[in-house]
Amino acid sequence: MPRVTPMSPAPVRIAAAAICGGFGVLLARALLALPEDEAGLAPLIETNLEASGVKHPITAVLLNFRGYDTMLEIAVLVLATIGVLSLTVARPGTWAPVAEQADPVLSALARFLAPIMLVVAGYLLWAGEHAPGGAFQAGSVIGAAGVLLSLSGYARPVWVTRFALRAVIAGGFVAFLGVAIGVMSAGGALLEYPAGSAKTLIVLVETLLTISIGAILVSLFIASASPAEELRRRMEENR
Amino acid sequence: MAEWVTTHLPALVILVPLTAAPLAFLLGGTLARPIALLSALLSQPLALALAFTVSAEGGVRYEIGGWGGPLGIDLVADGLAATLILVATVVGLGVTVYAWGYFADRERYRYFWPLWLFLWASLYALFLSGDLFNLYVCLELVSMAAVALVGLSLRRDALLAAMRYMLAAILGSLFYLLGVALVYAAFGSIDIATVREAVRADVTGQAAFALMTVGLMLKTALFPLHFWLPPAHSNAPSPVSAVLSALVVKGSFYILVRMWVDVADPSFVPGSAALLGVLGASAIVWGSVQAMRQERLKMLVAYSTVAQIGYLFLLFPLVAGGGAAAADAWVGGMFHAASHALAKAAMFLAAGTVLARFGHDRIAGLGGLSRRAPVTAMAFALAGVTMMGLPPSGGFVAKWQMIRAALESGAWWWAVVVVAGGLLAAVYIFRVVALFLGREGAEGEDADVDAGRSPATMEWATLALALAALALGVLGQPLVELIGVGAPALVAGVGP
Amino acid sequence: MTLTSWIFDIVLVGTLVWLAVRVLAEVKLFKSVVLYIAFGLLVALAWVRLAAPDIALAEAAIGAGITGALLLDAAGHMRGRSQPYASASDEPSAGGDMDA
Amino acid sequence: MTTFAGLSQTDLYALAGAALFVIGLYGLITRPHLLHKVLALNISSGGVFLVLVGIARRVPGPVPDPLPHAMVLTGIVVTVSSTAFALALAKSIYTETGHAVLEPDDLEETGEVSRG
Repeated sequence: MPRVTPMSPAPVRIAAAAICGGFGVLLARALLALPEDEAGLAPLIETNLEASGVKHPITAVLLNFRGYDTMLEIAVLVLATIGVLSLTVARPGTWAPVAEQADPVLSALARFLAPIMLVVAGYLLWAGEHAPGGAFQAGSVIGAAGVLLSLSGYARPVWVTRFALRAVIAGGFVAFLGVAIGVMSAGGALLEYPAGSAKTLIVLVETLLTISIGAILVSLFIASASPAEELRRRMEENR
Repeated sequence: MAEWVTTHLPALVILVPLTAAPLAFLLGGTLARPIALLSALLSQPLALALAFTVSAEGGVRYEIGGWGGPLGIDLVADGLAATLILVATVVGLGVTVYAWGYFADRERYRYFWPLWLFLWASLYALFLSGDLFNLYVCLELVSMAAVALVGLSLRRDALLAAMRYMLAAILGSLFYLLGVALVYAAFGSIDIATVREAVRADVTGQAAFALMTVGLMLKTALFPLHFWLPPAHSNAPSPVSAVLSALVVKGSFYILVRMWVDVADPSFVPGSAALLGVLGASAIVWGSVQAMRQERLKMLVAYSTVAQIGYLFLLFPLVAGGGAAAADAWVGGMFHAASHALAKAAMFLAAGTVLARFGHDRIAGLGGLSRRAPVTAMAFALAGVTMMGLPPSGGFVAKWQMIRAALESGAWWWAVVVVAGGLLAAVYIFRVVALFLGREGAEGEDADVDAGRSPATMEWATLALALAALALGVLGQPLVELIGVGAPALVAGVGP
Repeated sequence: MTLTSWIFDIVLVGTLVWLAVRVLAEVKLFKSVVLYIAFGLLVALAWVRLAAPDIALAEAAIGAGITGALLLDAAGHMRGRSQPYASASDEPSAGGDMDA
Repeated sequence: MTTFAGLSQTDLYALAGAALFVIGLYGLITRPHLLHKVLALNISSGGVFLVLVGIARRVPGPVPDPLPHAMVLTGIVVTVSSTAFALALAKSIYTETGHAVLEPDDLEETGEVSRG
């Protein structure tokens, strides 16, 4: 039995190398031709930082100046999760823990680490207002904690009903959308926080996003890690 | 209230489907369909109102968050954006009504509705976006929803097609994002209006445009980067195929037009217009020849999309010279985008009805369809009229404008391409239509398998879209005027 | 910027590129994934060097953490029985007839 | 900003980003296994992010431009979403066809591998 070649045939590789080389040269030339010390929009962000309601410029960009991007990006997360769900099985309670028999070391580790990670996430969320941190980082730490828990067999009880699952996935996005539209009733534009309440609303949105990003990342993992047998069985049902 | 709606019109256009999408997902089951229909119906007056406002005021700008570009993100609507939104709205309604019947009682397609509403919302967001990075996020939304929809049937071929599409789409996005990074580095902004003022043809700027263009060509499936399109568009559930061919490929094309006609002009990178034109012409020939060779109806329609995308790219060499020719080409190109969207959606929906009813879409087995499914056969034939560019269809107006532009600018060879493309389309469409009108197919067994009449929503939605494409030719003058509103300087020369 | 930090940057960048090549040249799926996770951690280090602590935090948690878990899960899934393609890669001795 | 052999730190990382982008591109084209393709895309996006953060570093002063950083944070979340979905697709394909490649039929037809 001949071994499978894990590479494409030589002509493809040569063509690919030529294409990649071309793009590499193009990119390198473009990057080296850049003027040194171009300020971009940094001064503008700096000037408006005061009005944004938060002190950390990246949080100001993500949650206020370009909050619309962030809202759509949460939509990307929700969409990806719906996509994964559409490929797997979303029946209530059918998600087996990833590890059938949890490794005792792993589960001890998870029990030890998960609470610490939650505290870290809380800190990151709080710090994001004035220092590195924020909803993304906090959410991803929660996500990582959840993945760790699910690897050691603790995640299943979370997914009780189908509606609860959907609520967890879409909840953060719907809430963000609610805030974005809600402020329109105060006379501003979409996502225009009324003067004075910017900080409160940003903290609210960030908290919701942290929970939602964390929950989505965990469900992305659990849903996509759902057993192949389920999928196969479902395929056969559909035949 | 009315004043509030007017103030927030561009945002509301996006917000309606964007709110409906998670609701359709959350509430799921039986409520998803009514939510989608309600959203589709609400979108109609909003899109019309936007078109009227744009016409009246010459364009609309909406500052999200109240910051204004380049610090914040602006929604911008000119004639071009309003036109495409109008097209997306009409096609969207047709597809929603069709899908109401098509996905009537299929539990496993329950994710169709939220995915479709997300896709719809992200297309609106894309057409209205005034920011290059925001466009990247919109592109990702569009791709993610589109890929998930392609794989929805979980059939083996659909999964493979979705995967191929996914890889191409992500790669396209990365190229685009890299271009955006270089634009920011070179011109200090990602707000389109600001970049337009700052743009200059230096090494970095040109590389940025080259990278973005490659990414968007891949996403638009311009020959020879079309490899992912025929399997994806033909293996998707038919309402999805309709949306992909009619609207999704136009999303990335729209950004290309923004870049090469609005932000900069084709002289920004010497030779770029000619290159895009040649690729477009190759797409027309290659796609048509492949369409002739297909044995399955949906594959034929999918390759026809590869060919029709080619016409869109003739826009670039035709507008490059500016003046009256550019103005004609502008109307022609955009009119083509509109009429192709309507007609191609009708074709895929017709193919879907055939597939749902007879369990196959082998062309050879579809003889005599005009007697068994007259409305569907009629819709396909009428859509074919637009596709070939025969009068009085919208396709005719589009091709006529392009030919005029080619002759005005002395580049007669593009006119030859347009005419030849129409003839090639006639060959593959007449082949199908002649079969429909002919006797029952030679494949006797197929004639026996007949699930019976399709739901009326499916048949009539298809016919309505085909008629709309036809009507564009007769009643299209308002659209011609809308396309010209606030048109970029290059193509705003002398009116047609 | 001292010479030491320059050397550090060059070594870091060199390792990143080398790891990227290794990830894609590696025949065994698991090795590829593990190398990729190492790559992700080094990218996080690069963010620190570029004064981007926000990104470093997100990269460590998402890039190396969650993506790593997803990839490991996928690699495990695809290595299971009757996987001729990967088994041919993973098991140098046999072709695809291992579980026939 | 101190330079070394004409290169600044910014240039170094940005060029590394460019290198990673094309390495990923090469891998995407030449490696048939879907997992490798997904890895290749992840490497490419890492490259794009390095270019962006390299660009952010060009601002005079110790604090980099926050805008590209925000773009990268958005990009990282988008990338993990698409990676998760692409991997789920790849696994479904594996379950359906027994192979994790785009053209499983070619593998069987050429007789390079046989199914177990």
